[in-house]
Amino acid sequence: MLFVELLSNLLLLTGGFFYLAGTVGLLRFPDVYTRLHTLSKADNLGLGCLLAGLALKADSLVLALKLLAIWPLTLIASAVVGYAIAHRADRLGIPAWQREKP
Amino acid sequence: MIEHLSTPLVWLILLPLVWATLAFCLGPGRGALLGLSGLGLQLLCAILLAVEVAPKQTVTHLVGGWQEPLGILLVADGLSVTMLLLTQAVSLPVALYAYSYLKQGQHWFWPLTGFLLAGINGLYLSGDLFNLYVTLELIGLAAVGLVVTGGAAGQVTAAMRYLLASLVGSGGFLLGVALLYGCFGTVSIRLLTSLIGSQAPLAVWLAAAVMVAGLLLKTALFPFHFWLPPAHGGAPAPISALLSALVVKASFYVLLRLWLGPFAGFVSPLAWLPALLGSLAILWGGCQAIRAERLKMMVAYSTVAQLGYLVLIFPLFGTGSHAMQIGLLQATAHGLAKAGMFLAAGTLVKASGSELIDGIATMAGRLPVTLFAFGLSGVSLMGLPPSGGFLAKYMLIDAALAVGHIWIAVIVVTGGLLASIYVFRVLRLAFLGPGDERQVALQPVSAVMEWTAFMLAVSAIVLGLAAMPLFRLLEGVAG
Amino acid sequence: MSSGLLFAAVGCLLLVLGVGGVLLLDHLVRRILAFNLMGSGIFLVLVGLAQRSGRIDPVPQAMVLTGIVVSVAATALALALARRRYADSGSTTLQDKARREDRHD
Amino acid sequence: MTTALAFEALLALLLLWSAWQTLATPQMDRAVIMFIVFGLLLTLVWSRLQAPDIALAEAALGAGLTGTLLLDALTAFRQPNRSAKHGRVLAAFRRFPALLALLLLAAALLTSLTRLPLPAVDLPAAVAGQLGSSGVSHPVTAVLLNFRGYDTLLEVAVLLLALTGILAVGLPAERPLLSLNQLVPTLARSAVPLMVLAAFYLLWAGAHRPGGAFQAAAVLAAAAVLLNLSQLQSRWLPTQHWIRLVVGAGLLLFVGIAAALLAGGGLLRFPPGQAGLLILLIESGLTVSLAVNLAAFYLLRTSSSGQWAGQEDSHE
Repeated sequence: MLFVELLSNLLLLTGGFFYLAGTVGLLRFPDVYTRLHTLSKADNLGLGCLLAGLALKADSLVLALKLLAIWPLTLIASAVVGYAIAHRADRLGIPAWQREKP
Repeated sequence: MIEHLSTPLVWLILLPLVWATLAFCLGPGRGALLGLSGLGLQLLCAILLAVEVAPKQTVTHLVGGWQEPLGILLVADGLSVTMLLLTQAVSLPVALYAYSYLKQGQHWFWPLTGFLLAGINGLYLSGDLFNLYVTLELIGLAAVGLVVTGGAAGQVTAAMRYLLASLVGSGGFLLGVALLYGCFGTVSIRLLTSLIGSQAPLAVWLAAAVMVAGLLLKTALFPFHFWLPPAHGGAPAPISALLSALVVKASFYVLLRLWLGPFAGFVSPLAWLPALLGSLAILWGGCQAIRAERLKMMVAYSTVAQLGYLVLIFPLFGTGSHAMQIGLLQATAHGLAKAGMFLAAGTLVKASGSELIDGIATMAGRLPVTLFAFGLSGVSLMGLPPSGGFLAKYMLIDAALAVGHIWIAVIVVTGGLLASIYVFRVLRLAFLGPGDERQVALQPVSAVMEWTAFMLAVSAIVLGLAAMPLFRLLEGVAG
Repeated sequence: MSSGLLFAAVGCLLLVLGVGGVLLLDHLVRRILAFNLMGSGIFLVLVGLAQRSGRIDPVPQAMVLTGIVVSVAATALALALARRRYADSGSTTLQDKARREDRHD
Repeated sequence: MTTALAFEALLALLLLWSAWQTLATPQMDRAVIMFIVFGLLLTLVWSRLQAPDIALAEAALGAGLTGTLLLDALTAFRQPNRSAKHGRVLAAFRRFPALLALLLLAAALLTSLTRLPLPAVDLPAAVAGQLGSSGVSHPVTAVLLNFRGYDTLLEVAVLLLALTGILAVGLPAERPLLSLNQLVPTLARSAVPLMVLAAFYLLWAGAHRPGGAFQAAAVLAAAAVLLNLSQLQSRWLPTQHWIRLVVGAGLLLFVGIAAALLAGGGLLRFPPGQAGLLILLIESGLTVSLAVNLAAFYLLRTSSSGQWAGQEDSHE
């Protein structure tokens, strides 16, 4: 049990770290494409770690599976949205971050 | 089982909901016959309810069968029945007029009117503050939808302004509901009335303040009237009639209920405040009506002024005078007269093709019935005998002098003089306007349009002669 | 301080911010946004005050559900009016047109 | 406890910040995005207040659908962000009397919160006491559909009324969507069946746990909007009569059941034995008609170019 508890806490901390890194990147990176990386890579990895950590703490198997089911849905959504934003930015021909939406 | 099914009180809410939904399903411009027959049944229900209420003072209906803090109570007493009768009695002739005025077309008059009436009837019957909020929103959105009927750009702007004012007003009301619920754990008006004493905590004072302010905004009492003239003056005539005669009365009714119900314990020393605003409304609205160039704008400003009389009764509550009777008589007389006047104005505008007051010169000989209706409505608005408006104003002056509020009497007389100036200005033009070179061909108008306006105006006069049944209905109402 | 009371206080501030926005701002979409802020503030006061002792109260929760649906309906109607106004006059505010008329007169 | 309170204080600050940004940020599109952020933060607040039903409704309706409608409206305005004029929120707020009144109101409200009386009526206990005979086991659904079902009936009428009002105002013509890439339709194809499934789950779950007709309808409406955004579903036309029929049918079903129950002694007076079934019937009808109603707020447009449906009117 102790091992599971330890692993869960480690995962939560790791998740928090990746979220922090993603947020710093979002604030500090120069243009839209690089910022998309922070959202679609760092944040998703952070989310995965958080969900895995929480699933280990869950009371029932059903709850753990529900928590883990969030991850693939978010991955699909962020992949599509990241692509859509990048595609649109490319079509607009402006690499600089001017507007979030057309 | 049959007696359960035939509760007129409930059908007054369900009927308009049903015919409005059916008219919506039928599509734009459709549903007139549904609406008219529904309105006829509603009038019947209102009369049945009045017969039921008269001996018993109140009739109640527990929705869902749940007792009060849990469920919603529908209450009909003399006050609500009077307003219900006025609502159905005005909306049926106005709907007949609209049937002739709007014809078939891309408008949504019937469903919007149905929802409006469902909201108004629901409001008069509701004994629950949150339920009142929902009915207020129903009325507000329906009225805004009606204002844009016809689709001119000016109407869209007026409707937008109206919507924002209406939403802020009901927002204030809902905030008050939230504060009251936080303090007492219920939104039932009856329970709150017994729970709130004269020592109200700050939150209750604030609730009263924001609710009264919100309702005054929706009633368009000076200085919250800014949205009313463009909305009421710009909409097609039958819609202006509904809005001026009925819609603003609904929020005034809620104000009256709160003032005499839950807040009665601590607001009465402040009764001069609404009365002061009412006096300013009478003077300001009268002056603006005199200055107006467009006929319907003049009638709309007249509404601003006439709403002032309604709140003049507030200092008279608890002085032993018949303040409630006066207020209700004024509301009823104004409802009938103003509906008649807007319909007559609409006929004049449609016939002459001009929206300006100058456009109706020498119309008297050509549309005598309509001009007569306009004049009779004006008689009631001015307060000349033997109209309902006269009786209300006479009783108001009498009651004000009896308790020493001379200023109220002065305001009422001044308001009557202002009203006579703007009414006679129109009538003088119509009878003695500049010569024959202005004779333009009149658009044909249907007899229905002429006679519905006439009927409403005549009822406003007759009300002055036959006000006793109304007073008897109101005997049981606290006031 | 319970979380109910905390969020009721936040609701009061949101409400005042929203009312100020509806009354004082120009752009119609901004005023519609402000109306939504005002509504959210009132909803927070309703539920927050009722649950200030920490106990769940389903009645204001159900009322807020009703309120949210009503404000979505009002927002949709208001946006339709704002778009119509823009299509008619090219203006995104209520005041612009009057000012323009004044200048022409 | 202190950690929770610290988190809530942070949440409160973020909420106020996003609300301020919504009103103060110069560009309109940014303001709408900030409003959506505000809605998502508010969702968190509702779950902190143990109100998962409201959290679901806020996420789906308050932030989701309202945000979509707002963004859609902004693209219709087709004008550059006139930040110079509309960005000066401070200048607008500098109208002193109004500002002073607002500050006084805020101060009075906050003061009143510190001296509230104890509620005299214990409504939660009353709800808990009658929950057994309401036909459902989730208290919020019991209040919404049974104890205060009359409010909900009128609320459904408000939604239908808003749609009527929009039709009366007139509908803008549909514009072609600007960008199209292949991934969004793929997402929609895989997400929409899941959304429909989730909607029916919410409808079914509403009887005993958070969920219900309104949340389910919001998810279905969102699915329809997503299909439109990925160009798998064209806009709806006002001439498509089925839209009005479906929307009207839900309200008529509700009114019909309410009126039929009059025979049993009162409006909406559910017989305890059949209450659960009748509530499920009403909610099923509402889910479909409310979904169409909400989706129509976004999808209903005329197809002809530049014409407003409400303009050609015959009253004069």
